[in-house]
Amino acid sequence: MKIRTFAYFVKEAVKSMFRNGLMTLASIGAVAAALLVLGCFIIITLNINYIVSDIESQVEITAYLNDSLENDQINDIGREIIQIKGVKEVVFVSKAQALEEFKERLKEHKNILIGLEEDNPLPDSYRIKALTPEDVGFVAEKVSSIKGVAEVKYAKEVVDKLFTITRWIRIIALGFMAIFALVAVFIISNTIKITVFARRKEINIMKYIGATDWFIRWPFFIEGMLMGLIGASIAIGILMGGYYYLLKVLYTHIRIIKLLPIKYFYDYAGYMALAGAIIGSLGSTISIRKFLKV
Amino acid sequence: MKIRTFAYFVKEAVKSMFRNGLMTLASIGAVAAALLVLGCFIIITLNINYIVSDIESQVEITAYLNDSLENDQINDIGREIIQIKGVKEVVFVSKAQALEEFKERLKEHKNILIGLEEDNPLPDSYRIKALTPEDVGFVAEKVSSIKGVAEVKYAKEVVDKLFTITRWIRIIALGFMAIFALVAVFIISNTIKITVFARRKEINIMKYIGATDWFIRWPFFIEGMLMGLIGASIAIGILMGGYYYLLKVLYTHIRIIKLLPIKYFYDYAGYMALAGAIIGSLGSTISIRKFLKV
Amino acid sequence: MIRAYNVSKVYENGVVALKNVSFKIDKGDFVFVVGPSGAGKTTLIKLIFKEEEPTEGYLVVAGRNLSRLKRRDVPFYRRKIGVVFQDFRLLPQKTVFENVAFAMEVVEASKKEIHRKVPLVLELVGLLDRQKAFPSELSGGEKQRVALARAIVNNPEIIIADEPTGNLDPDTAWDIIDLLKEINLRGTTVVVATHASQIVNTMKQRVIALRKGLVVKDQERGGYRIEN
Amino acid sequence: MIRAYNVSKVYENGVVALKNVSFKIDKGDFVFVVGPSGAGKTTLIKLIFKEEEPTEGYLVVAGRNLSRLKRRDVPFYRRKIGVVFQDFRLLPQKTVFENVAFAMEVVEASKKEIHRKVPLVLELVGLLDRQKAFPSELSGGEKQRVALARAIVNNPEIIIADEPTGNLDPDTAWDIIDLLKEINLRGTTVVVATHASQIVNTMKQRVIALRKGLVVKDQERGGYRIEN
Ligand SMILES: Nc1ncnc2c1ncn2[C@@H]1O[C@H](COP(=O)(O)OP(=O)(O)OP(=O)(O)O)[C@@H](O)[C@H]1O
Ligand SMILES: Nc1ncnc2c1ncn2[C@@H]1O[C@H](COP(=O)(O)OP(=O)(O)OP(=O)(O)O)[C@@H](O)[C@H]1O
Ligand SMILES: [Mg+2]
Ligand SMILES: [Mg+2]
Repeated sequence: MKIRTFAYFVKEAVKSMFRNGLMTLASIGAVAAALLVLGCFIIITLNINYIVSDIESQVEITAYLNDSLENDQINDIGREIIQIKGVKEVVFVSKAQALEEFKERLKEHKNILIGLEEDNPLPDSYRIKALTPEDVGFVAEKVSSIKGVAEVKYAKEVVDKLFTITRWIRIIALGFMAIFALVAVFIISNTIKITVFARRKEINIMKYIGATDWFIRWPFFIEGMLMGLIGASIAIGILMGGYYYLLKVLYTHIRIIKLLPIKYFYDYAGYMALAGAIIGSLGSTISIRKFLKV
Repeated sequence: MKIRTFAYFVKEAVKSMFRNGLMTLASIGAVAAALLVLGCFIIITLNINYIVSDIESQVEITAYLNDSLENDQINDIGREIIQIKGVKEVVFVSKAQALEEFKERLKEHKNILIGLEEDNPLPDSYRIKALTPEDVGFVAEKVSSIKGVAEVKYAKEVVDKLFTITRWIRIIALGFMAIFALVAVFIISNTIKITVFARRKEINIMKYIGATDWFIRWPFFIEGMLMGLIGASIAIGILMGGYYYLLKVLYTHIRIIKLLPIKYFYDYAGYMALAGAIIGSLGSTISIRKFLKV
Repeated sequence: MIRAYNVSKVYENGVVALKNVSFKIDKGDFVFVVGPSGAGKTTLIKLIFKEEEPTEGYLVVAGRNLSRLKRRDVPFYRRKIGVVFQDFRLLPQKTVFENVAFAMEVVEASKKEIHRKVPLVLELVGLLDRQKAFPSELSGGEKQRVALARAIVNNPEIIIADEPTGNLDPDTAWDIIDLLKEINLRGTTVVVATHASQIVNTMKQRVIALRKGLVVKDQERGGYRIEN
Repeated sequence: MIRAYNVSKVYENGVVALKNVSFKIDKGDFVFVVGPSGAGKTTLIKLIFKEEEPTEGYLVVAGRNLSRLKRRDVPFYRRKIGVVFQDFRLLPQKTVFENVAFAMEVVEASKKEIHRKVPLVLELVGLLDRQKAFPSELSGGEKQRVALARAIVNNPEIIIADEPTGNLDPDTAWDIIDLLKEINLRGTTVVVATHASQIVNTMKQRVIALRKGLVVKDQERGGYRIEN
């Protein structure tokens, strides 16, 4: 295609957007609305994922060590543990620390433990965090086979539960996201279809004047792409603004709910603009197809 | 309006729906898609609310009783507690039970407690559940003022945190729901607007032939209502079917995540159908307004 | 029946379609409005029909000053006038029968009345056998005749026809003109904008000639040409 | 140039628009197609133009058998033919200038060429001063002339005009017919479907008369009436 011709198509597309004022606004609005919904859900899903991962990473394995190990041996065990696949974090807890913590947990009944300091029955231990609940079982097994480790404990039941719950939350969230993505594509293409339908006579006339399919298609393609881009930009603007505001409000009011930082979504914004452009341009091109058959 | 005329309007509306095939499908599709999204989010929001309430109801207050109370006195205290506003549940925990539980908690270190059975230092207590975290503070205060109660304990920090988190989850969920409701109305009215726009000449012609505004409006009103109803029904069908399936899958695979039973949504389905009909009919009626001005 | 008082019409884009036009058409008149393409004939009809508003001056039709007509009275006013539009203006989603019937439904005629009257007028314009067709399935001349059928079906006080024979062969055209004349003889005021010089010359009716928005001739028993 | 071999056309709704029509139009011919409303003139033009397909028979135009023409070759075929449609078919979102220019853009004429040629043809049809108007702002006759301007702007091999003077006053109509004749004298084949009996009778060109889908007359130097 000559550059001149391409410039002509772009000009035609822009002109058509202005002359079909309401239709253009309607299409842009549909793209913006659909992507807004989709974007909301992407933000929600990713945050759920994030929070769920955070919860998952709390799962702890305790490796009790044999009594009477040298410091060197203890350090070696620690180094060995950290090299296991799926281990996120390893913290050493000495006998003394363990007793302290135990006292803490007992709170007002801690006088029960008075006198144990001298003959501390609690062993040294390593507290290990796994990357995901799925890793816990494997890590526990590996750790238990290390020489010097007396016993490995973890809340198997809790881990299993957590694993199931978080997996299902993810599945459900992804399921909804897939539905919303489909619905978004449907809404956009639905709107484009009717705006093109309303202009079907125009397309027919162009064909009758001897325009080739591509000659008619290009301006529609570009128009659809531009409308998709503009609509997506509006959606992105609202989403980013809204999310920024939400983060700010949450930050000033509570700092407990930690959401994903906004910069995490920059990439997604790019994909969304791309999606808008693709759905818009393909939507137009596909919609005009049947009116070209004259 | 005469019944005959009304019947005529209905007939015109139905005829128009069939003759404007694609436009009708597009409008119905837009209503269905928009309400599907909204419905998804209503389901999600209500379930979040439900789960959050469930979590909230786990918050526990422990009221330690004075030593050496008669059984009667203990029962009286229990009765007094249950009458406090905001109390959901009261459970008595005897000294012996408390020690047993303590042993449980200590697990492998429970040998520390051997010998305490004879001289159990733990007091009798009541465990109280409040309806909401907001009630906890008030209930704790009330309980502590009861004669025979030695001390009242609850995880103030945890309760406060939970209270803030659940409140914010609710606010965010409702915020998104409001956004989606707006977007749904926008998408539907947007689609109706273009389908009406595509028929603007028709409306003009009717006016030129001497039709009054209402004569033109009624069939559009009915058509919009029917399309809204049909679209809403489709959305309701998909939502109910999907939710039913989700419940079934969750029930067979995990029983931990407890979602709201489906019958809870019957009312909402009704409102949704109503919303579809209202948005459809008002959308049409408002959209034709400017084309009536000839 | 129709009076124009110094009517001017300037469209938003600056085109002066009518300049200071005044005339008087009495009840029962049969008037041809002639003039070259773009002279303002259709504009004049749009003004009478209150589709457009005059920029200056005013019209009084059927005893109503159109400039003072309330918005909600416009439909009832329009029902007194049957119009054949130059661009037909048929409802694309309605069949021939339904298009004509619609004009009667608007005035809330009974179903029985509609089923009696519509075939009658379709017969008059020679389209009874095409009554189930949609406008897109009609030839140009057929569309034009449907528009005429719709205009006359309610026995309006005034019939205005804008180029009603432009797509018709001479024979059919004459049938239509004869039909209009017959309706006129029963007391209906008829205004016909036309380019059919033969018809105008033969009919020897009153002719109002426009040129570039000005009335250049207003003659009883006139011909098409300005000079004759 | 145009040959029809036993062409019949039955629309989906059962209307028989053309019955066993055969004729031959040579390069450089000037032919009037006449016939009453609904005779099948527009249908015939639609067939030549490949807007509709014949139910039976076939046409050969400009050396191509239309029944065998590949879909992707249709636009190129159509560019050889300039058509004035009975219903104008102007692009509503384009101005007069742009509507005519579009026909040139389709054949990828240069911008310079377009800006030279379009005003020229608009001048020819007398619409240079309305070039910025949109179709909705034009009178019936003006639309018709834009359609003509668009049909001739690419110097097609064949010009087909369906009722090109239906909305024109006799003077303008004659200007248009003279224009078509002039183009014809330069070698272009011209086919005009019309009801303008005066023009047909005066021009004394070849006349093909249709009636109810049948060719009832095909006469060199004929008149409008079948009987003469
Ligand atoms: N909506 C409009 N906006 C702007 N200009 C218009 C509009 N309608 C008509 N005109 C212009 O006003 C002038 C008169 O138009 P009108 O339609 O009244 O002519 P006419 O006498 O009916 O012509 P014809 O015989 O071709 O139908 C023309 O020059 C036309 O271009
Ligand atoms: N798309 C269509 N579907 C069904 N019937 C049609 C269609 N187009 C035309 N017809 C019918 O075919 C017949 C011939 O129509 P055509 O348009 O060819 O007539 P015409 O000679 O051009 O008439 P006019 O002079 O009134 O324009 C008519 O009876 C018409 O109703
Ligand atoms: Mg006119
Ligand atoms: Mg025709």
